[in-house]
Amino acid sequence: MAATKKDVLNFVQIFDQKMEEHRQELTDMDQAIGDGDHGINMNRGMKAVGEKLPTFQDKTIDAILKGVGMTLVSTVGGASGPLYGTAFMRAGMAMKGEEELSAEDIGKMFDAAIEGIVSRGKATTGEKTMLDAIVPAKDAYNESIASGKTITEALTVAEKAAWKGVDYTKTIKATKGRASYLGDRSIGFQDPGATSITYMIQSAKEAGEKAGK
Amino acid sequence: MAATKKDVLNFVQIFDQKMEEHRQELTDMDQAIGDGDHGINMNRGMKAVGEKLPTFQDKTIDAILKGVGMTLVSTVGGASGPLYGTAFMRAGMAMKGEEELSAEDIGKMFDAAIEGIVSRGKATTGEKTMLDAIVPAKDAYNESIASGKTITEALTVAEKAAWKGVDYTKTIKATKGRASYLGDRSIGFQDPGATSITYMIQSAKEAGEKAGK
Amino acid sequence: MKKFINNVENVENEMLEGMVDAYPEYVKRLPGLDVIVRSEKKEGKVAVISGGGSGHEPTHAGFVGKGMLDAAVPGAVYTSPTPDQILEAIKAADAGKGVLMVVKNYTGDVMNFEMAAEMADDIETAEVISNDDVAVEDSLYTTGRRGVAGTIFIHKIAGAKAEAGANLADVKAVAEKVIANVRTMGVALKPSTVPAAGKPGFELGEDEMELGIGIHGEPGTSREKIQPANAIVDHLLDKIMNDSVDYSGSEVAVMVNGSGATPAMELYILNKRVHDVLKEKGIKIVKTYVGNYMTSIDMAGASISLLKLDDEMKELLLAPADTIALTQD
Amino acid sequence: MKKFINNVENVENEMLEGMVDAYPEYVKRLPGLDVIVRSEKKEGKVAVISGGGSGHEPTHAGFVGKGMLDAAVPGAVYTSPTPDQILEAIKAADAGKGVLMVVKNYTGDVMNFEMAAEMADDIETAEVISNDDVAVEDSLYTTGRRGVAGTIFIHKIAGAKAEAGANLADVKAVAEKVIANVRTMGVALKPSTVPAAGKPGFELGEDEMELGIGIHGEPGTSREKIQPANAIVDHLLDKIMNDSVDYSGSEVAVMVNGSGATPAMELYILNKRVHDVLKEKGIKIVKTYVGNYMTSIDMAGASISLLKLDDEMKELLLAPADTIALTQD
Ligand SMILES: Nc1ncnc2c1ncn2[C@@H]1O[C@H](COP(=O)(O)OP(=O)(O)O)[C@@H](O)[C@H]1O
Ligand SMILES: Nc1ncnc2c1ncn2[C@@H]1O[C@H](COP(=O)(O)OP(=O)(O)O)[C@@H](O)[C@H]1O
Ligand SMILES: [Mg+2]
Ligand SMILES: [Mg+2]
Ligand SMILES: [Mg+2]
Ligand SMILES: [Mg+2]
Repeated sequence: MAATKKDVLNFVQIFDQKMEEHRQELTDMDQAIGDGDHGINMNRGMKAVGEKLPTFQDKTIDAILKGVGMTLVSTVGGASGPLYGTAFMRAGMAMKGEEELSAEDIGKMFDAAIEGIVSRGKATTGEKTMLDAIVPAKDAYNESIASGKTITEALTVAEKAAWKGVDYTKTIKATKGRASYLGDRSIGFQDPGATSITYMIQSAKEAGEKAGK
Repeated sequence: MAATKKDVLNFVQIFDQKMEEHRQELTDMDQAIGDGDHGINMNRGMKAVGEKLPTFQDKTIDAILKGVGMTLVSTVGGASGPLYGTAFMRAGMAMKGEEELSAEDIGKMFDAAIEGIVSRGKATTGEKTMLDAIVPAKDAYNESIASGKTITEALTVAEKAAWKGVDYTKTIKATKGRASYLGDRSIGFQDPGATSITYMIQSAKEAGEKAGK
Repeated sequence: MKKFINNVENVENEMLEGMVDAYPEYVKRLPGLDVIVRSEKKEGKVAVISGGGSGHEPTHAGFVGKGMLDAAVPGAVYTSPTPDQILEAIKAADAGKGVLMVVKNYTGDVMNFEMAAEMADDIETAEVISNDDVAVEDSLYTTGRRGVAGTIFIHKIAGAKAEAGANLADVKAVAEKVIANVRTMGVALKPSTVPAAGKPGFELGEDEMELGIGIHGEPGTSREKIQPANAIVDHLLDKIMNDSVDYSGSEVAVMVNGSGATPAMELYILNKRVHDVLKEKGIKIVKTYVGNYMTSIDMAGASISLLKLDDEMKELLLAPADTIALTQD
Repeated sequence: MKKFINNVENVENEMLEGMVDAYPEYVKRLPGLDVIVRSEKKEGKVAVISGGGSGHEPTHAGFVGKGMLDAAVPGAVYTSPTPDQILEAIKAADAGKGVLMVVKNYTGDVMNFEMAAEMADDIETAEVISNDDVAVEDSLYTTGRRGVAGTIFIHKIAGAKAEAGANLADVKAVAEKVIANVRTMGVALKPSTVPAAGKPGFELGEDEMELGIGIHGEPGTSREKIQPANAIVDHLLDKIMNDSVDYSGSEVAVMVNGSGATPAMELYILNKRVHDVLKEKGIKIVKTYVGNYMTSIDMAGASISLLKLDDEMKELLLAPADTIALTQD
């Protein structure tokens, strides 16, 4: 079953709640290897998105995603603002004209979001960034769909892969973003951006569960 | 037996030692109701005096006392610098031409010092200042001498009276100096200047004891 | 005690050296003395000098220069300078038209400057004593109010008057007018540490503030639970405006002064409230200064000063100045 | 957390209001935006703008004015501003001759300014990225060095070049030259507290210091027992001078920058040592700045910057400037 506009709006709202909930956790994580604002930043941004949600109701899916991206760009700041913002905007652009999202469409959104993050941040996996969670999540999602799983089942597998990616960030040295200043001392700590993006995937999964898809 | 130049130099040296010894105590006292520098100030000044002592050896008693006063004026600063400085300078002026100090001369020195403090600081007893120690000390000294005591005996009584004055400062409100900003909250605390001037009298007594006078 | 220092005995000296090293275009030090003078003496004018304990930087040496002070006499930390140093400042600053000494009302400062003036027999001196701190009860039976950050307005205005060629009596008169029209009150969040003492001058709980603090950490009017910035400003302004100067309908200058460890961010937040309140009361702010002007070493705190202006003071306040810490065209 | 604030959500806004209230002669705020521009726009020149997280006051808005910046874009505390705000600054500052963006090398700052430039299609923009912090390893495989207090020299020198009427390429070229010749290193004694976080960014023991600290409290090269001021200066200068700029025999500008809670007294003591060491090495100091120029909220700490000058940079550095935080004739 394809995802509807309502599911997309649900997803966004759940993500907003999660950023509120995990604000302190993400901030503490960023305090260890960054500047201690990631939770504050993401919470500020998704709260702004949440406040705009009512005005999104009448829009198309691609416009909603682009609206989320632009709101994040203009409210988050820091590194995560342009990265999340570009990810959502690119995902929206990739869904231009779609009234529903098939399992494959969601795969294309993953691709577009990742391309956006890479083109903006010029990082690759293994540099201790959000890419280390979202890239394996995308791969796991695509495999699951190819082997006949439902969207929610595939997102469940994707979330698991993302958490594995988060764990992986603990083992490596940061070479991008603020944590890179720490050099080897960044090893042992979990990347906040990888964590928040895993909550984003978790939010998509929960929206899927809610819709029973 | 009259006090000699040697006794005067001894007195000054003992006072120097005492200011070194009680530096922290006087500073802590001043921290409670002032700005926490009285011990530092007096130590700095008497140390400078101590360093000049060798050059004082050939001077007359009045010149020594004036030299101490001028050194204090130019090294102590704050309120105590001009007050102690004026006290010593006036005491010196009062002893002009004297080669030895009789018991009565010492009484005159007390008077001159007190006049100096009063003319400079415009305070009177009961305002929680050094006057509350030195004025009763002078009275006690004069009485003792009048009743036939030796200089050292009279200075011993004077020191006791000075300590009583110090205790009295605990019971009253400061109306002069920095402690006056506290108003009633200065009650309960001992005045640092009254305490240091009592150590000065103690130093004189100890110089007397040493000389056996 | 965590400080960038080498030796507690030598902080005053190294600080002065570091200042003169940094700003030779503004100031120089009299050899062997703790006296800072303009790098180029201006002849033919009344000299304005000031001094007091160190630890209040940029006060006083930071205000030596065109349109403000001619000399500054920094004493030991929180300790009035001695008469011999002040005398040297008087001699060095005098340009034949006399010397105005701007003294803050502390027993020590008053006595030391007075002794210096007595010693400067052949130079004409005059003295004004600033006492802008409304936190202290002003009574005939006390030493009176402390001189605090409002004193900077005297340096600025009397300095401009002297620079313009006025005689000693007129420079003194305008300084007295500033004193009559400026009021200040301060607050501390964290105490300062005198290097030689090695520990904070007082203790404040994690949620406490000291209202009416003095610039040497002298206790204030009350110790209270810390409040939002706006409530603190309201309290300080209340005290200032309910004192003897009637600010209603007047033009004023404002100083929001940091105590040394207060970030500019917080001073600006305080200033916003000051402006909001004064605007609401119909008081016109002609000029505002926000920053560290008269500090208390590393104290976290701030003071608010309000100077009621007339035409003369306004013109002199807005006149050019060129010093390390205050420059305006 | 002891601060003069009302609401952690509103510190940036109230701070900007307080700044504009204080200094309307220098700056104004674009209505509804977090953009500060000169109160009087100068036409017909290249515009120089900068921005970054708040909490570094007086950076950046304190350097908006004649001879320095045309606009500043302050983000949330320690957080890069967003592209839409930067875009508005570009639009407001542009006077038809293009806009130079001075960006400090942080991933967030670089990306947000880049997005803004992409969005400003019909306005010519150029960008320079400052990276003066020698504490960070400069490698192709990392994000490179951080931009820290040395950036102020870019504002001053590129600002003076633009004020003198140079075209965008030449203003950019001189900015690049400053970047190539300025090196900085910092040290912290006490951490800063982001208001919204409510607790210090890191912990330091009572006898510890962090060498090579970043301006957001990013950890430095090492944590060590606190040392005398002179030993600290020697360490910082060593790192700066053993980096890639050859200072020997050259003329330099010095900045001894305070982190927000460091008293002027300590900065001057540090400066004395800087001057003593450089003099000894035969390096000529042309100009020194001592004070709070690029702070880290309420961090106690300092940084030293050394800019090697040539004739062009020297002339531009000494050119007039008139801003809230830096005024010279
Ligand atoms: N170049 C990059 N590419 C991808 N992700 C990045 C990059 N740089 C930083 N990040 C992500 O951004 C996160 C930090 O975001 P945030 O704390 O909000 O921004 P800032 O570092 O500006 O304070 C990091 O944990 C990391 O996952
Ligand atoms: N007007 C005065 N007359 C006499 N003694 C005074 C007067 N004012 C202050 N004192 C004395 O000076 C002492 C404080 O000296 P000190 O701490 O060295 O100076 P300061 O108050 O300038 O820091 C007080 O304890 C008090 O005894
Ligand atoms: Mg961060
Ligand atoms: Mg004292
Ligand atoms: Mg004192
Ligand atoms: Mg950040």
